[in-house]
Amino acid sequence: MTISTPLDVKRIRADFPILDREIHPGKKLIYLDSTATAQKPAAVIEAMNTYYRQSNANIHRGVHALAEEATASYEGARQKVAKFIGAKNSRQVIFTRNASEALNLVAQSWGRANLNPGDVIVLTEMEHHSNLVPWQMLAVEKNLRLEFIEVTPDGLLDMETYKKCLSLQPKLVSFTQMSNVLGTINPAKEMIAMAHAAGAVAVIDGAQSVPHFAVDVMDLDADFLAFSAHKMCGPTGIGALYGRESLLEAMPPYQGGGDMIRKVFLRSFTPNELPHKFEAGTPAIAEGIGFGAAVDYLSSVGMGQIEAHEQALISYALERLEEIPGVKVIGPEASKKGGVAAFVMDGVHPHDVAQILDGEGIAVRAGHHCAMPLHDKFHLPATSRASFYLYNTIEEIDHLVEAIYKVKKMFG
Amino acid sequence: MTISTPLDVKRIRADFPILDREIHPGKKLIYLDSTATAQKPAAVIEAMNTYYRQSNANIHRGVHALAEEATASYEGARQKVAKFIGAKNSRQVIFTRNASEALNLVAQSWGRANLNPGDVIVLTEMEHHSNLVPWQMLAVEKNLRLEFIEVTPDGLLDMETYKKCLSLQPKLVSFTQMSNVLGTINPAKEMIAMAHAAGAVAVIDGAQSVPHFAVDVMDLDADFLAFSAHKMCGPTGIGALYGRESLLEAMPPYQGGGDMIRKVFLRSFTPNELPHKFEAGTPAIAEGIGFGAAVDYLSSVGMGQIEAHEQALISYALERLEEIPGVKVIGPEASKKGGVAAFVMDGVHPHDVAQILDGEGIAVRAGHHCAMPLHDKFHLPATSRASFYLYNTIEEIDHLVEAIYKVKKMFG
Amino acid sequence: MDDLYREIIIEHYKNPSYRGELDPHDISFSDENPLCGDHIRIDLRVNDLGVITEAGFSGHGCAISQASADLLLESVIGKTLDEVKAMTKQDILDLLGIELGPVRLKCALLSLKVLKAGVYGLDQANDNLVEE
Amino acid sequence: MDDLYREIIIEHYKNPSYRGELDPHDISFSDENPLCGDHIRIDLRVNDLGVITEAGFSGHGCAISQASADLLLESVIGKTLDEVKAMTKQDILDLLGIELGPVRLKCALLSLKVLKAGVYGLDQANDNLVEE
Ligand SMILES: Cc1ncc(COP(=O)(O)O)c(C=O)c1O
Ligand SMILES: Cc1ncc(COP(=O)(O)O)c(C=O)c1O
Repeated sequence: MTISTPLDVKRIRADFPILDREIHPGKKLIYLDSTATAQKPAAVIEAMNTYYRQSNANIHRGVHALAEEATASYEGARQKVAKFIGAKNSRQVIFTRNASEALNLVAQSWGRANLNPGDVIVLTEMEHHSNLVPWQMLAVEKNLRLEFIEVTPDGLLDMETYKKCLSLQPKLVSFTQMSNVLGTINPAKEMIAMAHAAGAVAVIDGAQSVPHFAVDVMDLDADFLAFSAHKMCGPTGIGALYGRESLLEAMPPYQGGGDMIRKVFLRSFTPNELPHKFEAGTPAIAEGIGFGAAVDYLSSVGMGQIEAHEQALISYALERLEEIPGVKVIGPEASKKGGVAAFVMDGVHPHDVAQILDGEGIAVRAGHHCAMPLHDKFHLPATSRASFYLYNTIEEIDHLVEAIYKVKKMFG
Repeated sequence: MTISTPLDVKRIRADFPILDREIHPGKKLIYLDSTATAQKPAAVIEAMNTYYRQSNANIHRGVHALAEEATASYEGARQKVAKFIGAKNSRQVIFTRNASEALNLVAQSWGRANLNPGDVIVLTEMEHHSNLVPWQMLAVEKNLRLEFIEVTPDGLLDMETYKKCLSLQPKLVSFTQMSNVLGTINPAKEMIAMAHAAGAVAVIDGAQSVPHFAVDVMDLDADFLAFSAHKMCGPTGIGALYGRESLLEAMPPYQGGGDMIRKVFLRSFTPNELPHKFEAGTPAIAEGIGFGAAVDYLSSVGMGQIEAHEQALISYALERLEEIPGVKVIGPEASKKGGVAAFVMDGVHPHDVAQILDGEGIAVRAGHHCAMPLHDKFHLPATSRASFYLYNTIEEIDHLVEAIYKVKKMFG
Repeated sequence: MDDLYREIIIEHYKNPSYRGELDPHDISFSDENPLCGDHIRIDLRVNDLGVITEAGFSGHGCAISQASADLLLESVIGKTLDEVKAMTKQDILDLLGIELGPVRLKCALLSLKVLKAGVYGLDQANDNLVEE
Repeated sequence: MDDLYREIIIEHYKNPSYRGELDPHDISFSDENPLCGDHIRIDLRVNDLGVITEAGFSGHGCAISQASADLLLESVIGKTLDEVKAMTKQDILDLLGIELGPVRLKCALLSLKVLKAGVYGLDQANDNLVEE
């Protein structure tokens, strides 16, 4: 079967050393778990190696050559990441550990300073735990009210319930631009406009969107955007929070320590300028540099091409999976989602599916994918999830389908 | 000049790729800035490369082979780090971004839950900003009182003022085990016992001690210990907080998100077990693995040998530096300190010293080294700082001294 | 892999002998694996000598967790509570007869964790119960 | 490196022409580089036409920051405030005649930042003032 894709996938696969790996004797890796974390191209790994082998030094505070090189590389990476999401100024990009920390930063710094007892926060039923728990913690601390946009049976956000939530005059709306389980791509631009019209600040969880299609914060008019490098071909240990400059300027610092200060006395301090105000201690320098290399890599392939390739893969995958008796994929039709297929199989637990697929070299994830409330809503304790990225192929989907038939036979 | 050192420094230097670098034509790198960040041996860089090239996957939640390998490597690294500091159980080691975040974690989780208006926190005048600002932020939030152990003119903690502080019945005492400016090694064990006798919890900033000599949390009887991988031959982007198990168990979570939960509902959650309770979102997996490789490396050399080597270097360095007219090193005599020599030079600003030394390929740091209050105490806006680690040599100190004479001549 | 799903596991998963709740019971405890949502409840009847006379499990989960619960209960009938307290990870692995990675190990050990928490009379189960 | 410490810098550092405070003054502003503690205060006297007639700097810091303050003030005498507002990073680099890495650049630009913040009448200086 040939499917039209704009990518030269063979050439792309050559950039990813891990894809050559044999997982079990005779079983080459078929990696269908990019929603959990993406594989890394050699260019990203090498960018970090070069830093460690040639320029390793602490940044900002040093005048020697290594420190200057390291500072330039790290701050250069920030500029690349800012440009990748269409931010006006790299001052608006704060490096965090991951998307989760970026969301916690908004909750703890913006939220603590701006929310008062009784204030309403609007979330959705399809959120990842990382966009639920930080708000739950804040709600307990400040006595806030959490309200939820409901998910329809076909996995879309129910806009009527969004309107109802907005009528409560929430101070903040936070939602994922793309679900990590259903694959649903939410109408973020429209939803942000609605939030603003209701007087709310809009936080976007971009952990799944930024890696998979072009996201432009100016076009979206987002107030905050959180994402992780490791899901977009970058290293672990680093993510980013984009914020509107006026909001960031007004926010109190997040963590205290070196680099986030201008002056320190024994009993008081004055905070540094953006973005350093929010980055305490020695940052993830190598990881920032790797993050920069990752967005360079993705840009060189082209986000539009990546999106089209994943569209081709998910359309084909849904077609093939749905023809298997007893298999059900959750979420909307292919045109409304990204490259994520979470499914259940009659009589076989998702963990067993994943384990047996692993025996065939196929890596899929099984569980609640950090979205327990969503699974509760669908009355499923767990699902198996195959997810795709720029390096996946139609043939890999054929192997997946074959292996699922094998599972059926074992448990038949 | 030959000095007795137990290390085969030539062999060790071969492990560090960066030490071959020429910084300027004909000027090989002389790296005397390990207190800011240490260089990385090839074994550490390779451990991370191997992860990215062969086992990269998200951890804890996956059943496929890569996820299991990654989980085993990351949790294995936690065990190595726990063992390195003498912790009973790896559950007591929480991975953070750096030492700064580890200290913030204590302030925000333990501090917020256990401190009340009017409570006293005892710090010292020689603290790094990372062990000042988190407590200042908490003090403002909770209306706490900060008191300080004073530093004597020769750079030691004044134990009389410590006793005075303890008479205020503080709830918490937090101090650095080794100063990153003076080099002073504080009598941590004795000070912790005194804190406990006064009913206070004792937090140790181990950012400079753990990399340079054997630190055993059981022997110290420390309640918390914070340190950073990047200062001990490990990667950036990861550090650790050790905590007493009973304290950690009783503490509320720190950040919310994936992995730190047992169960999540729309409006509430239950936290996961230690140490995961304190690690929200995808952790710094590669960095954890690199941290494990770093403690393996340091253990293979031997912490006792490293300490003795640095003792030899600092004794020689102080001797040589103090013979230069107009140069003054701050801090105590060699026997009371680690391998750090911060100095001032009559008529030449530390920044200019560092820049001119850089021209000779010599990397030293200039500034306040994130210890502004300490510099204020000594009435110095800044110092130049040369610091040593296992890969430094006596010859490098000779080059440093020669270069300082050159600076004198330029400004003479 | 096919080893992993040895017939014995699939067999105990599909046709368990000890599935069911006991009412009344002397000991009952339930817990779940937060990583995957597997849930197991174990009920025991114990005689005056502290010997387990009847046992039943309920809940849902993967073949490994359910089969290991069934195999575990089969093995504890006739054992004393003290003998149960002494059981370890290795006992479960011996019952299953397979090797497991760290994640699936949690599935396999869930039933032992639940059983021991019940026998010790704990409020909450913890991983220490099943570590060597 | 020796280039970096061209004689002109060491000369202006050791023998500055514009060191001192002006009292009274029309404009005065001070700030410091938080990275290193370098501190510069600049005082200006301005005539009715908005032309700078006198200038002085005080504070402490490295040769680069102090020499660049001296060179900068030398260059602004006789300029209008609007002309000062139009000054950029490049003007300073031209005055110093050297290339600088990002950290030392902050030392070199501190005086321009302080000068522009004063001329604009800001409460606080910021890096945007000296970015192109
Ligand atoms: C004594 C001391 N404490 C804390 C820190 C903070 O370490 P990090 O920047 O890795 O968080 C440092 C390092 O600069 C230090 O020297
Ligand atoms: C939608 C969504 N939000 C947030 C996260 C959290 O990302 P991280 O674990 O990198 O913090 C994820 C990743 O699992 C995700 O899929």
